[in-house]
Amino acid sequence: MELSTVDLKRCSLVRLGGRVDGSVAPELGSNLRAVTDSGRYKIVVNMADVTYTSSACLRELISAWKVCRRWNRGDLRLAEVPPEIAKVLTLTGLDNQFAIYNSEVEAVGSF
Amino acid sequence: MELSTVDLKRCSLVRLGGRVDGSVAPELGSNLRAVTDSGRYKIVVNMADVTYTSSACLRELISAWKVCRRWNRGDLRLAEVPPEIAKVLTLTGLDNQFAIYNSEVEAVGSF
Amino acid sequence: MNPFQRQLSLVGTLADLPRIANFIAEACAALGLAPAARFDLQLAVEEACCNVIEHAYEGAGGALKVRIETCDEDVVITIQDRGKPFDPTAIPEPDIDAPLDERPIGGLGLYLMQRLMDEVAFTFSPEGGNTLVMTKHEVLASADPPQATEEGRDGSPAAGNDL
Amino acid sequence: MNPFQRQLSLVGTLADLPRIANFIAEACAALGLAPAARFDLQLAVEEACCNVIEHAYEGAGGALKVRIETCDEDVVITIQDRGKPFDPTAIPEPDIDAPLDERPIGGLGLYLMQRLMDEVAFTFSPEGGNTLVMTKHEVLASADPPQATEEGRDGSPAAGNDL
Ligand SMILES: Nc1ncnc2c1ncn2[C@@H]1O[C@H](COP(=O)(O)OP(=O)(O)O)[C@@H](O)[C@H]1O
Ligand SMILES: Nc1ncnc2c1ncn2[C@@H]1O[C@H](COP(=O)(O)OP(=O)(O)O)[C@@H](O)[C@H]1O
Repeated sequence: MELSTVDLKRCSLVRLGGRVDGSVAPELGSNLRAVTDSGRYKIVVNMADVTYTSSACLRELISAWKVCRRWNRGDLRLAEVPPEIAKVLTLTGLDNQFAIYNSEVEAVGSF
Repeated sequence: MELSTVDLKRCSLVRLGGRVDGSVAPELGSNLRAVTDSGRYKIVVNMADVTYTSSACLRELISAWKVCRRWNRGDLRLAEVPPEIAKVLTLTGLDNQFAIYNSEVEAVGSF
Repeated sequence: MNPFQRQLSLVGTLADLPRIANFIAEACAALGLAPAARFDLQLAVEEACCNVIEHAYEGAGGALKVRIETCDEDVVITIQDRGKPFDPTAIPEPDIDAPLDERPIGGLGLYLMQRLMDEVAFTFSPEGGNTLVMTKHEVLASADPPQATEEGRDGSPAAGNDL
Repeated sequence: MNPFQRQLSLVGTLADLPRIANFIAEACAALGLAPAARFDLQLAVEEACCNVIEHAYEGAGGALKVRIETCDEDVVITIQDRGKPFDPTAIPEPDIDAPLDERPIGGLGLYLMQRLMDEVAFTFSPEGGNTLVMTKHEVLASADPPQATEEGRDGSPAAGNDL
């Protein structure tokens, strides 16, 4: 898993890459918590370079999403979701729950 | 010249490409005016695909920048300026005047 | 026709998931499975193994066996462990149409296994331990055996099974 | 050594700027000029022609001649028109260190020409019309003539000039 975080004016941009399976999902979780713990509740997760996800990854995304949405203070939005990752979101009914943008810049520009 | 405009939540993103010389600069000007006339004064101009600019292009950018900045209501910021275009900005002292971002997403995220 | 069979035994922790994924990926490649089938098997196996490690062994490493084999046109995956048994029928199916803020965090793994595979059967016995058998039907019919011989390709569409 | 010389005559409007740019680009390529020198010549010529069309002819098309030639190691560009003359000494140099909100819009073209070229000289005469001569020094010394003959490359470094 590769992960980098950029704090922009209105949101934080988390770029995720590689295999995000159960062995690294906790690390994703702690990185997302680091963002929300710093008081930033508007997050874009760019999935463009993610090659694989399982429910362990979804768990972390859902968990961070809930933290962001609490008291309407923010949101966690996805960008550039590759087809195989989109399939996992569809199978679990998350494709209608997360705001998903075709491009990173549209996702960032949505905040 | 290629030009496309995307209206995001906080700003409009203008992606510019090709030769922006004196023969097409007026078209650039009218496109930028269309954005500001619609009441949007936060503009990112992505120059990544621009292959050539002359002072006619700079004139339009400066003119739109002034409209955006009036009464502190906005700004026109540049993103992904290629080296040859950066040279023209440097020669004319505009490199220190325009806010210039390495990436489109940082420029959009700066508003 | 010799059935294809490969087995991986390990004392599994979460760090072993990529190794298990590789094992499945290589078996799928040897079987010449289509990308969609590979994807489904990969994910179902990870979900199953992740559950064993997280729930049956509660995070501590424990003996885990993964077997992948063919049965006619089907691929059968068997996962065995010696951890804590559980009652799958007691686990409610997630409501995937519910809004996210009304959903629990997690609880998607078993559901995904069921969606990705055609049959998912748990058995628990004090002697044999916990056994999960997951079957995917008819995936070999559309497989493209990469190492098939010229005769194999001409003769039988399932010639890649015994690689 | 034959000097290189090419000339373009047209009734110029703004729409002709790409054509003028091509003319210069091809001449630069034939001379084998380095990319940085090509860039400078391109931009200086566009600025000059744009001014002739916009200011000397006030937007209406008018006769415009562009000549590019070599003189020893220099490239010399001559632009002639029959439009309204003007007094370049009366045009203030832009303050490029001033904040943008204190600067006028425009007024960068002449300045760019001066920065990009080594000599920029205007002459105006009722008979000959308006003539602008812009010179870039020593650009041929580092030129890499693409069509030079084997002997040319070995013999004289300026062998590409007469292509
Ligand atoms: N192999 C297993 N051993 C013990 N308990 C399990 C096993 N698999 C699943 N469970 C139980 O079923 C629940 C649902 O599992 P699952 O759908 O995979 O979601 P998650 O693992 O994210 O909670 C788990 O929380 C756990 O209580
Ligand atoms: N060829 C020309 N003929 C007439 N006037 C010219 C010519 N070139 C420049 N000028 C005058 O000099 C001014 C500055 O020119 P320049 O620096 O190119 O900026 P711009 O063309 O953007 O105004 C012009 O506004 C014009 O008044």
